[in-house]
Amino acid sequence: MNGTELRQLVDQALGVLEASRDELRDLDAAVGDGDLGITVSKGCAAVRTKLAALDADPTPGQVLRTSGASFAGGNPSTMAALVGGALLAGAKTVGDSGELDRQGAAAMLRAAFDSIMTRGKAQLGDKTILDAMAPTVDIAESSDIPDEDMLARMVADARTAVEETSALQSRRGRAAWVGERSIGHPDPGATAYLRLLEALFASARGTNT
Amino acid sequence: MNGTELRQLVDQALGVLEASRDELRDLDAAVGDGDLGITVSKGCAAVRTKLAALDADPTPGQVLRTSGASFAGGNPSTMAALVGGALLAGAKTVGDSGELDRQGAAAMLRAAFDSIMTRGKAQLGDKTILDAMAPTVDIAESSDIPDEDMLARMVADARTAVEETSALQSRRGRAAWVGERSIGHPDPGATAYLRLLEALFASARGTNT
Amino acid sequence: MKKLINDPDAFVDEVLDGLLLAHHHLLRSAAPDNRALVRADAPLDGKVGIVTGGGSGHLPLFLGYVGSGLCTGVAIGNVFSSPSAEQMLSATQASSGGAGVLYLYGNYGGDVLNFDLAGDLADAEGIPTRTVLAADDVASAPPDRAAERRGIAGIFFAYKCAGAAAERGADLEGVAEIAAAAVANTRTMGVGLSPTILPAAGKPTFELAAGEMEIGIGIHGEPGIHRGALETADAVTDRLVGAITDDLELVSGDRVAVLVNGLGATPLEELYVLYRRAHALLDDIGVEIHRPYVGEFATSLEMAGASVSVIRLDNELTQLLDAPARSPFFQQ
Amino acid sequence: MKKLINDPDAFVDEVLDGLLLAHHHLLRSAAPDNRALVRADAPLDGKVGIVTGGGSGHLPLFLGYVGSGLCTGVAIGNVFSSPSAEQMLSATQASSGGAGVLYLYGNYGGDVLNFDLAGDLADAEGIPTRTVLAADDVASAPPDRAAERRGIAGIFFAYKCAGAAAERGADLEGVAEIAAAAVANTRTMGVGLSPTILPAAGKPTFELAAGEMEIGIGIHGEPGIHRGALETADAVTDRLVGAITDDLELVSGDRVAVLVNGLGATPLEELYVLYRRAHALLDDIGVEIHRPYVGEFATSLEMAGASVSVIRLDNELTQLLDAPARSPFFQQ
Ligand SMILES: Nc1ncnc2c1ncn2[C@@H]1O[C@H](COP(=O)(O)OP(=O)(O)O)[C@@H](O)[C@H]1O
Ligand SMILES: Nc1ncnc2c1ncn2[C@@H]1O[C@H](COP(=O)(O)OP(=O)(O)O)[C@@H](O)[C@H]1O
Ligand SMILES: [Mg+2]
Ligand SMILES: [Mg+2]
Ligand SMILES: [Mg+2]
Ligand SMILES: [Mg+2]
Repeated sequence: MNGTELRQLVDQALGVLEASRDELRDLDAAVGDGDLGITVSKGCAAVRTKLAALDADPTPGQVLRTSGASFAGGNPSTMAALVGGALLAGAKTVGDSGELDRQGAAAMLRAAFDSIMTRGKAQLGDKTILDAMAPTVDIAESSDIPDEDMLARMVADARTAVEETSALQSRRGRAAWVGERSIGHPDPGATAYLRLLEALFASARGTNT
Repeated sequence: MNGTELRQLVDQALGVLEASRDELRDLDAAVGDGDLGITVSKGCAAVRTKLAALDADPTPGQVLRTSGASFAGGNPSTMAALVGGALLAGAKTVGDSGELDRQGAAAMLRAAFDSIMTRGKAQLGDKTILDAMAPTVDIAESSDIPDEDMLARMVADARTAVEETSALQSRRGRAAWVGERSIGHPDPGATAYLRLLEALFASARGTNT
Repeated sequence: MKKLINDPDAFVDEVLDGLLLAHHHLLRSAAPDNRALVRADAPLDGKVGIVTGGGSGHLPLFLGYVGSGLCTGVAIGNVFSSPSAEQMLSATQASSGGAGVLYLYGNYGGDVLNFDLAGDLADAEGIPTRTVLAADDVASAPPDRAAERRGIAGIFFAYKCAGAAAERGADLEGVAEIAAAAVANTRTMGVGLSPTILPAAGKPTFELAAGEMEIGIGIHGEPGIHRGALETADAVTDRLVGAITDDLELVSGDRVAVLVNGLGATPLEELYVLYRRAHALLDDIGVEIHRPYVGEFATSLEMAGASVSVIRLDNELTQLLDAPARSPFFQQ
Repeated sequence: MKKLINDPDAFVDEVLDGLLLAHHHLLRSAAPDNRALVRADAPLDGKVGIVTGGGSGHLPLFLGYVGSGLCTGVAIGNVFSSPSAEQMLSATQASSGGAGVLYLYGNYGGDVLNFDLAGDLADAEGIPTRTVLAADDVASAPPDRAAERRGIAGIFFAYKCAGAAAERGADLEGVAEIAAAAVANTRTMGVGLSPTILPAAGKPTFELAAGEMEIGIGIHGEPGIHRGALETADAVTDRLVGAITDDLELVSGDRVAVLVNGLGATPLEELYVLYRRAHALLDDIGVEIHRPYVGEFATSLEMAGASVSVIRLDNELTQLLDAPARSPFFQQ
């Protein structure tokens, strides 16, 4: 996939993701402060505006860098800073290459995951976006899974992982203050990641057919 | 009636009047600030406390003076200041005499009425307590009406007068600010005066039988 | 009733207890029931005293304006009720430095009747008094009956100017003239978005449906001149400032001070949204804003809403407004 | 939604417009989007800068504490959201007088992540930074996880002391140490009686039934440690002060300052009822109240409720707390 294709895919997917605004607001309101809906909708809008302003034929790295920087500033928050930083870290692994292949995508996702883990000082099981990301990084890296199945498998495993966060107690961010009352609610950040994957999947399928 | 009898009558009547608190609050809330209920209940309580603390065998003038001073301070407000001042003015006409007769009562009521008119700068028809008082002063002064009918006639005419205030627009006090919206509501101060007369009537009847 | 109180009947007394514990360096009680307070250094020998007063529930009004360069003393009533003449007399006595006392308060029937009585009592004790009533609420009566208007947040300007005049040694006539000039040049109009609940009554003093506003509301919830659907902050500010500039007949070249006041529950943030628009409107007609004040200056317990006040300034009022002042609630 | 606003999405920008129009003598913008402000005389040559920041909706927090003897600059986020690292960097650059910059703000994930990033960017420009986080909310984590606690109204004391230290010329380490000492000796606990409504979301951030209170609530409506029927002001104060004195391990002879803070809709009168009780409780255990502060210092839009903060003072913190300070929102 070249940079122009990536830009188009991201643009379409974020257009779909914006529809999750109210759901994410409500999930975040249940255990946090309810701003995740705004973070996602403003972040998506900021990314789409900046991507549209890029020169023709951007590199995949440029698309990711631009996405990260603009998502971080759209509606600054925990999620915005973590995801923005993660995209910047991912962009670094991609470098200046003109194509993003499966291996490149996997390396990028791993770097993004590591960036969130490092900066957020979180562990798996702390009930964060990391719990939804972890299985999907493994899928991207697994050579057993064919390229054309990758996104579908990621969506499926992320969905299971999000469901499993319901049983966990939040140990990071605002939701940690809710303590035991966080149990029974899925993690909003993990859900946001799932919705992003679903949007990418739908857009990729739409683009390919 | 001597001072002890007057004290007992006032004490009993104010006990009855206290039950009008919520009605007066609601009436005052409709066109003013809703504090008339408190003014009457606190004022009555203050008067009763101070009357009870008077020496044995007070003069009627002492009873009225004490009532005026303590009603004015109970819950200071327009009504408290006007009625308190009116009772003090009335007490002056009674002087040191040991008995309050029909003529004395009439003079006292006239002085009270004049005091409110002067200090409140109000005219008849301005929709105030004066509208309910005016016919009752006339009754007290009319030698055609026998003593034993006086209170009953005062209650009847005050009731009619209060009903008639509904059609008027308030021109004094807080209710004047409501302008035309005051039309349709009876005047709270006039109603308070009616309830006082009713309480005096009931108490006097109770005392006499 | 979402109130942090104990016995509603003890409410005002407990407020005063807390206040005297917190601010004993600046305020002292001048009556056994604490219903009269004066600045700690009162009386000021040879200077005119200024006594104000009114019902509770409006903090920082009224007692918050007792301090240097402001009022000398205050009489404190129950929530939304006048203090008694006796309490006013106590404040008067403790504020009298031998040069007379100005009664400066808002135009409410109960307060007027009681202050008049207090003035009679003070006179009998050889303390001369003058009275100036704040009557700045444009919405409460038309211009031809301006003397009947209620006093609301704009009284702050009269306190500030008269207080500065007294502090610099003006005599009773002089201080009264300044207060009267401030009042004559001040207009206020407010908007209410929710009612007030009296601690003792436990019920809202009036009804306002969700999504409704009352333009011209008084600080006890007195009805205004227009009730309708809530509008944008800009549209509301246009109404308030429009009524004020019309009534004051402000023209290009005039110099003013502006006060955007919160009624209680409205966040400070929103007051700045109003100030932004008020500033633009005055700027548009060529009026110079000498000083802005934004915050809570005269509240109505937990009422949501705001008011805008404007005072037209001549050179003397400007100087007096700029003078230093200090109370536990206001400092400049 | 009883709010005096225009377009919810323009809310914070309009607030800042109004603020800069009103207070241009004291504050100036340090970014094209006005999301970084500094005191008008910044940077102060050779002095440590103090930069704070956080979400909007808490006025006078955070920008209200930018002024002499207080912070140098602030980065301003949307309502209840962190500012961006870029905005923080702008505030940092405009606050840097060559002696380094202290980041002093409340412990919230989004703010920490963004300030850390801003610190990296500042470092790359040769501006050394240190970070001290306010974490005074006793209710937000037990003592063994005290570093995870939220920062709420008690941050005022850290601003006041660190600001005075910077003003008198302490170096970056010194200012950071003072800020850390203030934080280490400060505890706060709050009570909420009604929720907050975000202008952009238009819905309450949490539900609280009529007649219920939440003890230990955060200033974004984060849940506390006890939800139940509303109690008297004295009973509520007992809970708040009790938790604070326990956690601070206050003993007879200690000297403290106390801050009773309104969360937005609660009348100032009620805050004095709380202060009265807090004063009595501290008095009872022999703790000396050096200075009381009562008012709105850190709000949560129109939330009804209050908080109590206590700082234990040694001689140095006492001196710094007593030093003069001035911003458009705080003066001493
Ligand atoms: N320290 C952390 N490390 C990793 N993820 C975190 C951390 N803190 C919060 N998150 C994720 O961020 C989500 C909340 O994001 P957001 O609403 O932006 O937070 P806030 O409102 O506190 O700024 C959580 O659901 C969680 O998935
Ligand atoms: N100037 C006046 N002269 C005579 N009566 C008045 C005057 N102003 C008000 N009143 C009477 O007082 C009543 C209201 O009393 P009150 O509730 O104590 O007033 P407030 O709450 O304004 O102090 C009115 O219903 C009217 O009867
Ligand atoms: Mg959130
Ligand atoms: Mg009334
Ligand atoms: Mg308030
Ligand atoms: Mg407020």
